[in-house]
Amino acid sequence: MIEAPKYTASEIITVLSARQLKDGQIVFAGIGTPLLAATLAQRLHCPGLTILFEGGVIGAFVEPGKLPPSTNDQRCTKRANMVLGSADVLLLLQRGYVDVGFMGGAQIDRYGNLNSSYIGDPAKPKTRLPGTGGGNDIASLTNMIVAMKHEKRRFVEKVDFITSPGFIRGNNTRAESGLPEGGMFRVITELAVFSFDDNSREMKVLALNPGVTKENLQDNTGFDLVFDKNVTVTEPPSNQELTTLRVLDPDRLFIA
Amino acid sequence: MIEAPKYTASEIITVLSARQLKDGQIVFAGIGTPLLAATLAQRLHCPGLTILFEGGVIGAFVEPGKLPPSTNDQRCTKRANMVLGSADVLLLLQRGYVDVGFMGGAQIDRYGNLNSSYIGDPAKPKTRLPGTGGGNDIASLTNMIVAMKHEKRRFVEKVDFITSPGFIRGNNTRAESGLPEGGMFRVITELAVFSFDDNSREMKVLALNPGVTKENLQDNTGFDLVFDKNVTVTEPPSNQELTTLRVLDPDRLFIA
Amino acid sequence: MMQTSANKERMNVEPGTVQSYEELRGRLARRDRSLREKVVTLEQAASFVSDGMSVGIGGSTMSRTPMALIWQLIRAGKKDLSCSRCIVSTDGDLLFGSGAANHIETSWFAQGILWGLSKVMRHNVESGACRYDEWSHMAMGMRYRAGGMGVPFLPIRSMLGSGVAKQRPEAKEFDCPFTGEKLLLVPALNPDVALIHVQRCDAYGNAQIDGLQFMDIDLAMAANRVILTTERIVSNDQIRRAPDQTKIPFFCVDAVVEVPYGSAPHECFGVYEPMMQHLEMYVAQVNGDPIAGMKKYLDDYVYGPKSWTEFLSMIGVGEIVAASRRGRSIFDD
Amino acid sequence: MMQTSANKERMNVEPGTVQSYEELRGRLARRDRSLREKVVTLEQAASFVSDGMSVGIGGSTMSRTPMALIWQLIRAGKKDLSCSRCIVSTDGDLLFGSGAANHIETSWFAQGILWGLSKVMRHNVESGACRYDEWSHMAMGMRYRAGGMGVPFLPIRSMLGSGVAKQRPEAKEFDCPFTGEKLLLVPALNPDVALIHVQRCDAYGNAQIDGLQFMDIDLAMAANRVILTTERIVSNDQIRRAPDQTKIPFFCVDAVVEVPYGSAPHECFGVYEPMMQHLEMYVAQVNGDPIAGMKKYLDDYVYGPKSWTEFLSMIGVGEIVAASRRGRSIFDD
Repeated sequence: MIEAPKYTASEIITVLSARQLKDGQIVFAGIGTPLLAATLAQRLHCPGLTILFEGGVIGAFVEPGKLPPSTNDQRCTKRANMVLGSADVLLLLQRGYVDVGFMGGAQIDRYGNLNSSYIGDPAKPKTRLPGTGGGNDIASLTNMIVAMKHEKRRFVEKVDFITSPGFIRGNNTRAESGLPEGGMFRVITELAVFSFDDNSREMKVLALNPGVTKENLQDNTGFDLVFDKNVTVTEPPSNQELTTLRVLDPDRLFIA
Repeated sequence: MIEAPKYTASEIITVLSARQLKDGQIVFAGIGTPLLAATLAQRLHCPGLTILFEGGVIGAFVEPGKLPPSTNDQRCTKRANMVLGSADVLLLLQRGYVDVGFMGGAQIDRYGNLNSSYIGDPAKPKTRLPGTGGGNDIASLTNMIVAMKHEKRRFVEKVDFITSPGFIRGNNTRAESGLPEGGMFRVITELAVFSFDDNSREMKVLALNPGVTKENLQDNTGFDLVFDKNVTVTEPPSNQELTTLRVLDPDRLFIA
Repeated sequence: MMQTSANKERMNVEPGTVQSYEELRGRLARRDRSLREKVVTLEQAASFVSDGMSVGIGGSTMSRTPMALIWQLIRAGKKDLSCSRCIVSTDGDLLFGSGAANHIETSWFAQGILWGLSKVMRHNVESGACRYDEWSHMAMGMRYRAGGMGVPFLPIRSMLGSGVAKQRPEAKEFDCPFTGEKLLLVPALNPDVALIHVQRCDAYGNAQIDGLQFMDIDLAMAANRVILTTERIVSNDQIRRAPDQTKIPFFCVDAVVEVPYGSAPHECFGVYEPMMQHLEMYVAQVNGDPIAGMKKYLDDYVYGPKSWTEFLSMIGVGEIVAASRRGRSIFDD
Repeated sequence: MMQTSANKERMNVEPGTVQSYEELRGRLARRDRSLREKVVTLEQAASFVSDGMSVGIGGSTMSRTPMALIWQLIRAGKKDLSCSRCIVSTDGDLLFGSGAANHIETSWFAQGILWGLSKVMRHNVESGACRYDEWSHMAMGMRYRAGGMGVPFLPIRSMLGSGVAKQRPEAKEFDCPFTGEKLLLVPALNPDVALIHVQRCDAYGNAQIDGLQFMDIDLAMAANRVILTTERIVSNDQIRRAPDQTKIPFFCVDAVVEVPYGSAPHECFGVYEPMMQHLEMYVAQVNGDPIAGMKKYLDDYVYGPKSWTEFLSMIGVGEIVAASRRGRSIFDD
């Protein structure tokens, strides 16, 4: 971005992610940006958004300034409709009660596969990453929104390891692997919003963020980008969106 | 029995059944005589007996004069340590937490198989009985005590239908059927106490009730009886046993 | 409109048939699972159930039976329902005796141990008019649980070797690939609709159940739609103050009906015990004559009253007060 | 004596290996499951755990972690433990960094999302000194659940197609005999011993857990023995007044230790939130140098203090009071 930004990368990712959510949806949210974006959506256009957390929570309203350090902390249960076992909340995904899974990503590829397990050869990794958590389950069982930082090393042709499956090798390979339901729906970065082609299942650019060019975007991406034929430019975060977000995270835990 | 009885058939069955229980055991008890006998045992020699009920109860102390009409009624939860789902209480049997399963029977055969489903041909039954309830699960998964009335039509060579498995066709057939654990331990009637041969798995007479002769017993049994080589005569119910029992069931719901 | 939508979801599959994952997910995707108020009348709730549907019934034996809803289904003239419940009591009598159901899957079916065999069950089953498919109690539980988990089966170690298993080829014997042990795989049960009575829930359907839970949580998760009746509707704020007491989440629930004493003459944990005088009258009458006795009971107590409250008044204030006093006493030391 | 008996039950089987039903039932039959008081000290409780055992850890991430017990296991010089937990935080660091454990099965292992990667985990795993077997979160849950149900596996629909599944041949792909669908069968996990921290239990081990349950109930049912630490021991009468709040029954439990603040510096629902100053100091130190930093932390905070209370005093009253105030505030409107 050329102009001095009015918002951080994390802020625009959070705001654009929140916009993807619709009132009345059941959203399974990971820690960090997803939790924050879903909570932001509740305070903007989705008062009836139901947020599920992996710790075993249905329908939480996280309090401003009291963001939990993980989705397994008591703060996640604030004003929840229900608290249940963590295996049981994950089973809701399998049964099909969840509309949207919403998580962050460390590395993603052209087909939306996510890697949060290994950098380098999994047999002898350069870096052992934390692992899947519920990410594999969420990505396997429901429609996914992924919010992540846009860097060339994170947007790769092929992930080193499929921790959380997207469309595997594209086309019908996800269903053939035993995952007939769900799949990648949106990827949100500070540069663009992506969807996936209905047939090839390749990631494609749906909209550019304000001030971002196709060339910028390609330069920061590790594979050849496909652009939707109607690529638009996203509306920048509004004052209301930014103000509300900053009230939620006054310590800038997740929007720094 | 020749003398005018000082107790009913149900009373002696209940008292002798209670005697089979040991303090500290975990007992899964059916409704009627088993519930009553287990509660009696708690008040006599087993203050630390833990009674489980199919409705989802661990460690109940049923109150005198408030016997529940089924094991799914709230009265079964009185002073319980835990109330849980009914599938979950049954799973305790499968995991192996239960020492003794304790139930009544409508029809039993030489190998301790119980029928509570059909009289006559199951395909076109003379009588459709209520069915297994948890009986099949209890009998399949733990060591069993069965308390029942002694009649020739109830003690048969071969049950019309195996609702709750005993030793199937004897010898190793129970384990071969997929039931390696548990099996019939005792059968208690108003005439005798039975166990099962360690090898053949045939029912055998362990002790005769007071006033009962081997001939009496055989006359009331639909198959040729095997007698343990040390058959004893059971001590009659004591005044304390009978008094305590009658306090528990003042309305004579289960001891008439 | 509700009727139409309900009909669209009607299954008409042979009991024991496992729904494919695609069908299951599709049905759930089409449900409106959003946070919305869904309070309806008993009459409206009954319109969610169509003839021929598979119906899962909550509670067990004489406890937390959704009696008001069953009563309403009979009044509305439902037919050919295929019902399931862990243990069936007089609810099954009424469903068979009225013609509302012609099939029940359960582990035990009589009125209650105190009363011996149900002549109504016997009459209907032995004559071939109705079908009673027997499973073990745990198998029923694991079938609902599989349904609630979104998997086609669960493995169990009971029923093996018994006549019960031989009668149920829908369950499959299986050699475990891990241990080589013999197991029984029981098929998932995902009823078209579940009927569940609870102590309290909010207008969205977040339900809190005190005391015995039976199989209601698994049943609610498994069913393709859920109708709750509740002793009282409380505020969502009240639910949110103790979210670890919520047992059924709102998005499983399609309709909420407030029906005080909605399990009468059965019990509702902590609120009332069974109304035994009414039950004893009922049992004597229908076991005395399972056709004429049942017809008279239905005429007098189901078709006759103008409302559920009028039915309660026929049970009588004396018995209701006494049952309530006993019900609440469970919380006494 | 305890040590000997514990050793007898030691398994030494390859992780992911399913115990046969005969072994499982045999182990359970040999446990004293009677209603008996089982209150012991932290030191005595640690003696229930032998080198090489498989250890299931309750709670998740920074919540209701049995930290006092882990701290005691390290002080007692345990070695070669094979641990499992749904999500691992600084507990895993300490277990690896001290040499108490050389293997962890979990779905996620770092200190917390706020702090990025755990250098301690990285150091130990990348060097090959320790092994981290990754499963999906739900798979961990279903493995404990299978173990608690007494079945050798449960079917799931996740992990398929991923690298996670490819690394775990212990899980088996399977064509469903009911629907023909592809499923993954995950093997039962029955740890030799489970360590679980609760808000309250009685002297027999009947435990009531407020708020988030995580996988503790399944873990308790699955394990071949269970050690509970508890914020407070209450009377059995108190438990029996609200039996529907009991989450773990006494007969699963082999030892009970009263340890106020037994999850510190992690949180215990409704009692205290995480003690973030201490955790931030810890993270900075061990991520700064996963060898020397960890050694210093262990020397100062694990081996150094004379007692758990002395460890708490090193966290400091100020932080403990503040964490308690935040912890209790979850019940505020």
